[in-house]
Amino acid sequence: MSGAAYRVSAAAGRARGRDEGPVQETGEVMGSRRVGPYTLLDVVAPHVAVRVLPGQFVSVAVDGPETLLRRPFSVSGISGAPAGGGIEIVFETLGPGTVWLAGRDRHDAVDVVGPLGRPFTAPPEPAPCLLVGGGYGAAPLVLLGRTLRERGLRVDFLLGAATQSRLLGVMDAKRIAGTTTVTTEDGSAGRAGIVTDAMEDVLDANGSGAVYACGPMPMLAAVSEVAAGRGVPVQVAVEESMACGVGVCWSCVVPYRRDDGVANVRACLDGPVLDGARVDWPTLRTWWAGGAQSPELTP
Amino acid sequence: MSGAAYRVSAAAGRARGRDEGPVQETGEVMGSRRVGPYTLLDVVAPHVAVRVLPGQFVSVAVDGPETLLRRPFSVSGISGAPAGGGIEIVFETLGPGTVWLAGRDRHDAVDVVGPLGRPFTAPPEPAPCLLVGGGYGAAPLVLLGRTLRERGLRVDFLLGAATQSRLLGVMDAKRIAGTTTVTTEDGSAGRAGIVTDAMEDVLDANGSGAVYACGPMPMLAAVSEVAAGRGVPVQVAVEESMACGVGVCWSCVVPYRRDDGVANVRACLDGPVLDGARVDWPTLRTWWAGGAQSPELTP
Amino acid sequence: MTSGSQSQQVVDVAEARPAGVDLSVDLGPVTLANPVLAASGCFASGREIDRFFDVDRLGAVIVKSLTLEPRGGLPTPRMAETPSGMLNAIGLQNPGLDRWLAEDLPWLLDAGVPTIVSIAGNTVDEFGALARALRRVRGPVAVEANISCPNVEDRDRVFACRQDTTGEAVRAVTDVLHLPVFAKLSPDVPDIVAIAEAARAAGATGVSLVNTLPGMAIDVERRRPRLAAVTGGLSGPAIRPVAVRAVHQVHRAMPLMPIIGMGGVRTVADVVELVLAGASAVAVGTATFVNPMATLDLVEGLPGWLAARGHTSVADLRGAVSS
Amino acid sequence: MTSGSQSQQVVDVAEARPAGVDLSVDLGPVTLANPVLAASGCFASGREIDRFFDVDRLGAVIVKSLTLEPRGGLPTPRMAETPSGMLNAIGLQNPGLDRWLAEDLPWLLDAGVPTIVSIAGNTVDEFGALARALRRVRGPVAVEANISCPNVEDRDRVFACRQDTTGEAVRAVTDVLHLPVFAKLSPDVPDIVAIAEAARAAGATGVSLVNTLPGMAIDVERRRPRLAAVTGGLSGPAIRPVAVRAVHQVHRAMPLMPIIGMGGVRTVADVVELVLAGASAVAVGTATFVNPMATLDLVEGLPGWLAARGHTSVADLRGAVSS
Ligand SMILES: Cc1cc2nc3c(=O)[nH]c(=O)nc-3n(C[C@H](O)[C@H](O)[C@H](O)COP(=O)(O)OP(=O)(O)OC[C@H]3O[C@@H](n4cnc5c(N)ncnc54)[C@H](O)[C@@H]3O)c2cc1C
Ligand SMILES: Cc1cc2nc3c(=O)[nH]c(=O)nc-3n(C[C@H](O)[C@H](O)[C@H](O)COP(=O)(O)OP(=O)(O)OC[C@H]3O[C@@H](n4cnc5c(N)ncnc54)[C@H](O)[C@@H]3O)c2cc1C
Ligand SMILES: Cc1cc2nc3c(=O)[nH]c(=O)nc-3n(C[C@H](O)[C@H](O)[C@H](O)COP(=O)(O)O)c2cc1C
Ligand SMILES: Cc1cc2nc3c(=O)[nH]c(=O)nc-3n(C[C@H](O)[C@H](O)[C@H](O)COP(=O)(O)O)c2cc1C
Ligand code: FES
Ligand code: FES
Repeated sequence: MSGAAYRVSAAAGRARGRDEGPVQETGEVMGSRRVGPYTLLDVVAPHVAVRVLPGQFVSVAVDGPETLLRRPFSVSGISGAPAGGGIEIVFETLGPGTVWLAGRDRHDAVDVVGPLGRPFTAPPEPAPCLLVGGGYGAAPLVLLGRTLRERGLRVDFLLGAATQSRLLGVMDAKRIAGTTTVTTEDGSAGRAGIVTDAMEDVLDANGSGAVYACGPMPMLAAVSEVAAGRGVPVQVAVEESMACGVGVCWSCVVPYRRDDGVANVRACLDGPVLDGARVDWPTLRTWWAGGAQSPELTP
Repeated sequence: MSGAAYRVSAAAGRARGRDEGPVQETGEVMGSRRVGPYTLLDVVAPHVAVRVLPGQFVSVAVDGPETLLRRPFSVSGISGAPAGGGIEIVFETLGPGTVWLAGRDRHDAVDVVGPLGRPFTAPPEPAPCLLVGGGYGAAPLVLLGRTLRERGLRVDFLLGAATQSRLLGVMDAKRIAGTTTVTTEDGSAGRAGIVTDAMEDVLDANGSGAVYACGPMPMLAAVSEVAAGRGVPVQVAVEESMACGVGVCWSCVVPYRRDDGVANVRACLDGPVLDGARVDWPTLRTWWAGGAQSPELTP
Repeated sequence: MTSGSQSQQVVDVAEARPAGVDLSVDLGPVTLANPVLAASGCFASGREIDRFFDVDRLGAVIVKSLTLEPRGGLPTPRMAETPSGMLNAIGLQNPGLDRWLAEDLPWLLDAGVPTIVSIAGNTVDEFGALARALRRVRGPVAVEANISCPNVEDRDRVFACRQDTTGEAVRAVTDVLHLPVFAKLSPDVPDIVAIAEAARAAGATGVSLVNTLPGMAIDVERRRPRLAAVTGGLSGPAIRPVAVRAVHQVHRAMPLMPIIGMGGVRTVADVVELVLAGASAVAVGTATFVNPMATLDLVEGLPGWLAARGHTSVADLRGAVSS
Repeated sequence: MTSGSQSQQVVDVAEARPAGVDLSVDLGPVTLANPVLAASGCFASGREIDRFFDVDRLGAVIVKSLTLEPRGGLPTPRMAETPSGMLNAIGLQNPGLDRWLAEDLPWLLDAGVPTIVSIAGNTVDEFGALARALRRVRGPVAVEANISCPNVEDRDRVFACRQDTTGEAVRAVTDVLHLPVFAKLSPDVPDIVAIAEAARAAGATGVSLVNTLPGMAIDVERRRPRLAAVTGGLSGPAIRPVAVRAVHQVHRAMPLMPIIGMGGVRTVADVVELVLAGASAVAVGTATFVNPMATLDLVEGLPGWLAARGHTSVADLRGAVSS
């Protein structure tokens, strides 16, 4: 079951929704290519493309036996002119949904809902920005980097992955960035280690006044803590398993310090971009360890 | 969910099973064409093809959201040489399974189990044979007609459908048969009416000594009663909704007079070809009318 | 509905509304413009989906179950996909009845959305307290008492698993409220009719059938439950046959009692299936996750489906399955 | 096994059996060569599937439930496909215990197939009579008492819906038989652990979890139930989360009691999921309809799956989900 299965129109660029905010659109695949272990899919979906901002995501209906729910992906790029505009997503093939998506050919229809969630925001005062990506987490950062550059801000990249082939966006980063630092856990490229091993040095070198991060949640926790430790504002794009992506199921929550207490906020609606200094990483770590119940939270 | 989804090999002609009896084989589509409202699919499946006899069927794994079970289809023809042999099926697109099958292209893999069930048998004494088909029920009769002709028997065809476009196999019948009589309910081709309206005349004209029928169950009931009324042996290929097709679920039963009483026999294993004079049509009619419970039956 | 963004983009599957098809349905004393409702817990505050379409197009919205105190809910992962279904263990995260009354209800009423308030208590007394808090509230058309939630006074077994606890919880609500009350039942009981009868006897106007089925899934690679809470509720098309059966059984036993049917509805034919089984109205949960436009698609698709088959009223089809 | 047709055609997915993976499992006193069983009612006499492969490759075959008298079963249609599942209403068509003992059991024993005899009574007395008829029968390794069938003495509600009727039916069997007895339970009860405890207290060696869920589907075009019997049992992948949950709950409560797990198993990962939840062995029903080779595929695929993850014994994984 999927939206696509009972959607009537396969014509690109027909959207359902309002003039503002997210729409549901039957997009058309313009191309697909391999990038190391990832697949980059270019989908013509002009109503989504014209609305999307860096850090937002789309949710895509996938077909196939036993799959039911949409799959969320960060928008990694905008292709074509806005009028016939496309969106790019980059993903790893993990399970049935991404396998199905990776098998889409040019002109195939894909049902997209987006743009979803809150985007990254520019620093309130102009400042050099450090963009920290882990694995496919680099996807939204390239789009963000371009936007920040357009605003005349200095951008530096720090990209990490388990091994060289899993690094994403290094070439794009080099085109945009003042400096691009790479780490791999196995040392196959750049500095051996994880991004936070390099982060203090990179911050020192560039005097960054804002950190943006996307990648695995434990990485976001570590990056947030390093940034917060230095008093540098940090925005993180979190990832939680999502049933709806549009804010109605409450499956995707992240414990978050608000002025009135810690609340479980929805990653898909209040995020995915959150203030890394306000995410309640200690509680999240107990969740990842299993066992622990939710603390008493403000709803 | 379907067998195809977790079958590893897509190479044609690899079968799993025994030297005799049905096998499971990943076939390869050689071609597909429209025949009026029907689709004819030619599938290379040599292990099935070499075993199949007229009246037997195959069950095909279909893919797609929410479909679970295989779909049964009569084998309507054998294509190619036995060594690279293919089977043909002709079907109407009704629901998700047949829609999926109709969308298969050349070289696509389809997972086939067959041949299944008991075939038609030649008359014990040489005699002219009347083959009565309704709608896509003509499918197995063409194959049967050819086989009977090869044995030197005279074959006559009586083919009916609701309207001209739904007649199947008329051209093939004309090539094989002594006479081919056509009926349509709306009179758009041949005699106006249903096959049994013409059946007495056709029997009189050709002196048929054996009747073979395939088509909707109410038609089989009527044909069986006409034949039985004249003391002509009649074999019918019945159709019941089937979960397994291989005799293990008992969903496909037909009440049938055996020497020791009426038993619910399995259409997929003891049929689909049954002695039309032994099928308990009165009980079936109460079933079709809904409401009625099964009579006390011998198991 | 929300200012300035009324206009719809090109709508590709909207069918022209055939003249002469009456979609209105009655839930006891309440008449709804159409039988398509949003199911509790699957539509948040209403504003989220109003970003896609005017949610006053729906027959009604059943809001997420509200408790006396705010609830933060359970840790993540809170959901897991299963064959044609999903498991959820949200833990009734909600702002609490008071804050909902202050912050969310006014928006729904302003937008003209027929609102059914779902309430969930830990104890019979809590159901009473929730009902009392709703007593002077104007606007909602009905209350759904979610009695398929754990009863802390009965080893955390759900109220709806027994006739006596069903009756007590429902009575606590119907005793103080004048609004129609629907008791939301759990399908995993041996005799759903007996439970529905107990709800009815305790003053419920009708019942809502069905809540999710208890289920579990395991990540076999990590050998961990897929849900932080270990077990959760199964919803989606997988459970539709269970919902159809429950609605049919209860409708046969009490043909006059209104029933809100739900469980796995996705297509117009699924809506009709539940109506034929005996549902007065049909709520849609998981399908909204799959497609935010799902409920609107059903509202727009239903008249054409009915008209094509010569039906002039959806209410006429209620319970019209032969058997 | 059947004469002259032992040789297999090219087998495309058989994995070489990795050395050193122990597939054997215990069902109480009985040791089976592997944990993959055929579920009752989904494998007929055994001969039908033996046309595809040697059925003695399976851990055991649980035969279709046998009654005292032969049964003709229900009218057709007896099955309906549903999302990731199917409904069936066969009505326990079977030749009766006597004829099965005379005609089918000898073949199974001859073929070397470990056989579990499933019996179903209309009354407690019938369970006793079935057990007595099995008393002197040599060959079967265990008995499965299908107590999730209707009890004509209790308004046709299934025995397994209450602790007392569960206990009585099981006791009627365990009192006369020395074979291990597994009570087959229905999942749609509010407290499956209590029912399993009642079966255990009545002398059952273990339990089989789960039977089908009651369900219904309607042909919306013809406004008729899709099953002649109106309602039927839901099986297949759709119900797997319910089975995993039931097995997990019962195993947590009674970790030493053997459990035959079943419900929606299709892949090797599904077998492992039920074992992690607490199943000692896993029975496969609907998947055999989808693919006659399904059970063999699981027997052949399991060692490779385990070896690839460094496991040397399937029994070690029993109940090994963290939580
Ligand atoms: C806001 C957001 C943005 C995302 N952006 C990207 C992206 O740009 N590129 C990309 O490759 N992926 C991205 N993901 C993750 C992506 O959605 C999942 O990889 C995808 O849904 C897996 O679907 P599947 O059917 O292939 O695998 P499934 O069978 O659903 O899952 C396969 C494996 O991945 C795990 N998994 C599934 N969903 C998630 C998730 N949300 N987070 C972590 N693990 C998960 C499962 O537990 C399982 O082990 C994003 C997720 C979110 C929530
Ligand atoms: C032994 C046998 C041989 C068959 N041979 C052929 C054939 O040669 N050509 C052909 O077109 N069809 C044949 N059929 C019927 C064919 O199997 C069904 O049309 C097919 O399964 C429909 O699948 P679906 O997913 O497209 O539709 P579904 O959604 O499964 O069904 C669509 C509609 O068809 C009805 N239907 C489904 N299965 C059957 C059935 N077995 N009998 C009657 N109605 C059914 C359903 O009730 C529904 O109304 C045969 C059936 C059997 C049992
Ligand atoms: C994520 C989620 C949250 C739910 N929350 C509630 C709830 O708060 N109260 C309630 O009565 N039902 C709740 N339900 C149950 C639904 O209202 C509905 O009964 C069930 O999901 C079956 O319908 P569906 O298959 O259309 O989703 C929830 C279901 C889901 C999937
Ligand atoms: C067609 C069919 C017939 C069945 N007959 C029986 C039966 O006679 N006795 C029994 O105990 N269970 C019977 N069952 C239930 C299965 O043994 C099994 O418990 C259930 O189908 C869940 O497993 P599955 O999802 O793998 O099919 C039957 C199931 C089906 C689908
Ligand atoms: S995914 Fe549903 S609320 Fe976020
Ligand atoms: S279809 Fe299963 S026994 Fe015939």
